[in-house]
Amino acid sequence: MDGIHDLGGKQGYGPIEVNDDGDPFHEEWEGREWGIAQCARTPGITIDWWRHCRELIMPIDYLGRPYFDSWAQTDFSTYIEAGWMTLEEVAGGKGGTDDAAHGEPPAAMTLQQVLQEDHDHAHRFDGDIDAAPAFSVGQRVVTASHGHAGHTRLPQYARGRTGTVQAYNGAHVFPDLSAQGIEVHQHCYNVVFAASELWPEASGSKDKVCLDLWESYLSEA
Amino acid sequence: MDGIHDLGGKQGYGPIEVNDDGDPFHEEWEGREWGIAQCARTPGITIDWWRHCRELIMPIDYLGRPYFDSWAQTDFSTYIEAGWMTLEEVAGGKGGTDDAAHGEPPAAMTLQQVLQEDHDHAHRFDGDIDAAPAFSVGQRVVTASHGHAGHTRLPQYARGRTGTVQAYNGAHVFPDLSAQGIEVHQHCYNVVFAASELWPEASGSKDKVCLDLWESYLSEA
Amino acid sequence: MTDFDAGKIAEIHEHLHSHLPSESALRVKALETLLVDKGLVNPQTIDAWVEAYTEEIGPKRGARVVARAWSDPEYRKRLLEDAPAAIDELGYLGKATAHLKVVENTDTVHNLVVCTLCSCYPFSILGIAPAWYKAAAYRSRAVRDPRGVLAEFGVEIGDEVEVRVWDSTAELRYLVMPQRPAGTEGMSEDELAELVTRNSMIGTDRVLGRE
Amino acid sequence: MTDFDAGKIAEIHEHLHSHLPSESALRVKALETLLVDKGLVNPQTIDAWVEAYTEEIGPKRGARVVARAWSDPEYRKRLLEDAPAAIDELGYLGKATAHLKVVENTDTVHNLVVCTLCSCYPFSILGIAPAWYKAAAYRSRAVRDPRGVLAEFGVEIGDEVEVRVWDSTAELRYLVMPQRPAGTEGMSEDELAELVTRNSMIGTDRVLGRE
Repeated sequence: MDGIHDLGGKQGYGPIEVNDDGDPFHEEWEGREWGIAQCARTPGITIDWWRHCRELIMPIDYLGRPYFDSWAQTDFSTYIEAGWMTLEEVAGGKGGTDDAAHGEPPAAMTLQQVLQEDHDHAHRFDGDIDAAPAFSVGQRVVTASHGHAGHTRLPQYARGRTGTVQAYNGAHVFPDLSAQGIEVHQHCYNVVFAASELWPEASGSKDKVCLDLWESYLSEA
Repeated sequence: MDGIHDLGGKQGYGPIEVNDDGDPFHEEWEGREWGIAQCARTPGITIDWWRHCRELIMPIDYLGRPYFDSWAQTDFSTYIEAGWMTLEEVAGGKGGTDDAAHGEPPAAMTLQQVLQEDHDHAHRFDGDIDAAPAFSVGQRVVTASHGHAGHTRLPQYARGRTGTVQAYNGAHVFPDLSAQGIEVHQHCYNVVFAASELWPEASGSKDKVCLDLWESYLSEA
Repeated sequence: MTDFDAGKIAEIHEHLHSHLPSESALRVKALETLLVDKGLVNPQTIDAWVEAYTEEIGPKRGARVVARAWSDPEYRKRLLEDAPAAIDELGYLGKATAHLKVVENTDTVHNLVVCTLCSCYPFSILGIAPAWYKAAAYRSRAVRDPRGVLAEFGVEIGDEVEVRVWDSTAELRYLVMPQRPAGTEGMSEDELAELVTRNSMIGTDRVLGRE
Repeated sequence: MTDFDAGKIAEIHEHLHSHLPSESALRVKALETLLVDKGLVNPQTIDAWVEAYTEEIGPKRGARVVARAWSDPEYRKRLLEDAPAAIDELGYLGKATAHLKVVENTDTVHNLVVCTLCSCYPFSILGIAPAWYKAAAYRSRAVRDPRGVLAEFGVEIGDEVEVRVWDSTAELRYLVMPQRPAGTEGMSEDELAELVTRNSMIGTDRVLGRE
């Protein structure tokens, strides 16, 4: 979707807050939200569906609320949509009277257990498919000029632009369909674009921008 | 600029508040701001510079504040930049001790006088230039694929798209330069685009989108 | 005098973001107070502008223009050829209508007006724009999903009708001339003007005269 | 189970906009309370995740990887060829690093990593991303004005250097390998690791070892 999340190249967001003390969490609730997101996932959820749910946050909230707050908002939305909780319960601040919904809590995990789970969560998204890659390294390609209303990973700034395939990444889960719960793999490439192809200010620059893009985003240039 | 103001085709802004009681102003301050904007303009200001100053409002404020509030914010910024008031005075809520800044107030205008001024303000932005128009009605044209960091009136959604000139509007003040205080006229055309050229959802549609575009935004298709 | 310094304006906006009162009413009050304090505006002139756009200038002007065009074929012709001159016959020329164009609905064409980049609007003939016209939802969707937008306004557009969206990117302004409803042959211009809604002149209303 | 219904999610967001507490801390508290109340999470497991990403997993891991690559040419080679396997030699494989690529700075190339569409980041090797990495200013500007962004971080890039920006649009993650500073020939791996800043592994720092 052409949503507020598609920020690459947008202007007017001001200077960067470069100072950072290096602490992972600056307020306690940020850590709580990080932890919640690690251990409370609805069945059948995909990373792309979760990202799309975050993209669907109202623009004013997307821009106006702290980062981990937008994770909480996304979690709320996925939990409610999946039937884990209701809008009424959220507004009321506690679970309803439906005792059936109250299960035994999962066992507590120790630090060592979550470290092991973190390690085991090193999930790769590539897999084998029958079709041969349509493009080869060094080939010129042009990106699609249109997106679509759903989740997609071709940013607006890189649409209808010509670049060069500089690496083949393997066949990766296609996010546009994964966000609909459909897992299919599609060849994915790293494509390098001259900055001057993307930005009016970059005329004469030798800088580059590199994106990982799926085959259906690309055509022969 | 590729700012938050360039809203055409962006998604996620939700349903339209279609109910409206028809009142011009719903709160008193809205009327006050309307009136201020009609009668307090800094010398040398152009409509395009004022629009650009509005585009430069922080995105969170642009989206989060009521419409006429963004006018007030724009006025504040133009008044401060032009030296009519200072940030300190604005923060303090009253004029400073600089007596020289306190002039005689302009004479009060009556209702009849402002109605007459409204009528006299029917300003046309077209004028004569030597160059002949480069394009003619019926011709296919393609729009520029890049904008620039300043004020421009070629929206993102209509960049790099092919349409047909359906009317010649005359040579109009060119907004991209007018926003820098430079008044030059440039031929301006109404260009009609098939909706299917602009939007992925419009495949097969016969709907159209018409924009008034300046000659330097266009090339022969 | 302005220096047309965009960087400075951006800095001012950031500064004002944290230093202005949080309520719109207080911000505008502060603005008026400073301008009056400095002798830059006369508050009675602000009163007069509010009165002008509350009592005198509004969509009734547009409705009158449409009703006359429905009643008088010669006026209709002049209006379609040179709208500013035609509306000035009624004394309605003014802000943002010096380069007005009237676009006509037919059985097979429906027109819809938007300004995606700001909120351009033909003030002197329609008055202050409705809130929805200035809001992000309408501005973003009117060009991309006009039929969906129209459906939210309760307007169904048949497949035989082409929707033509006018995005006000220059200093031209657009007024939609709705179709004269059937069964109004005997009506006076005054009666006809009563049928013309503001929304129909923007394009978010189509079939007039129904209850 | 989810129905992958985007329209429903949008409605939920609008509803939550007006029905949740206005403070972030209260919203997250409400979320945890409901999840615990329903027996869906164990709060001690949340504690453990917080501890893991506060005490154990962070940019020191990335710094160790870089220092080893500087010290051991064979490790460097393995890292550039198959980063997940190389970082797993140190036990650092984990969230968002299963398909890690290491991109190397040289005298003529500077690499900068961003995620314009969300905030993808190689958690298991760099920990929680800094606030600026997740903010709109960095996400919008890094791809369009990388030299301006770097200047704000105090990093000047000469004309002879090509800036290569990596926008993390897929499930690959990028780690920048900064250049080993001159005059560090005698340093141990531990000493070298001290020189490697988090920012240098994202690309917003370049010349290391200066005070």
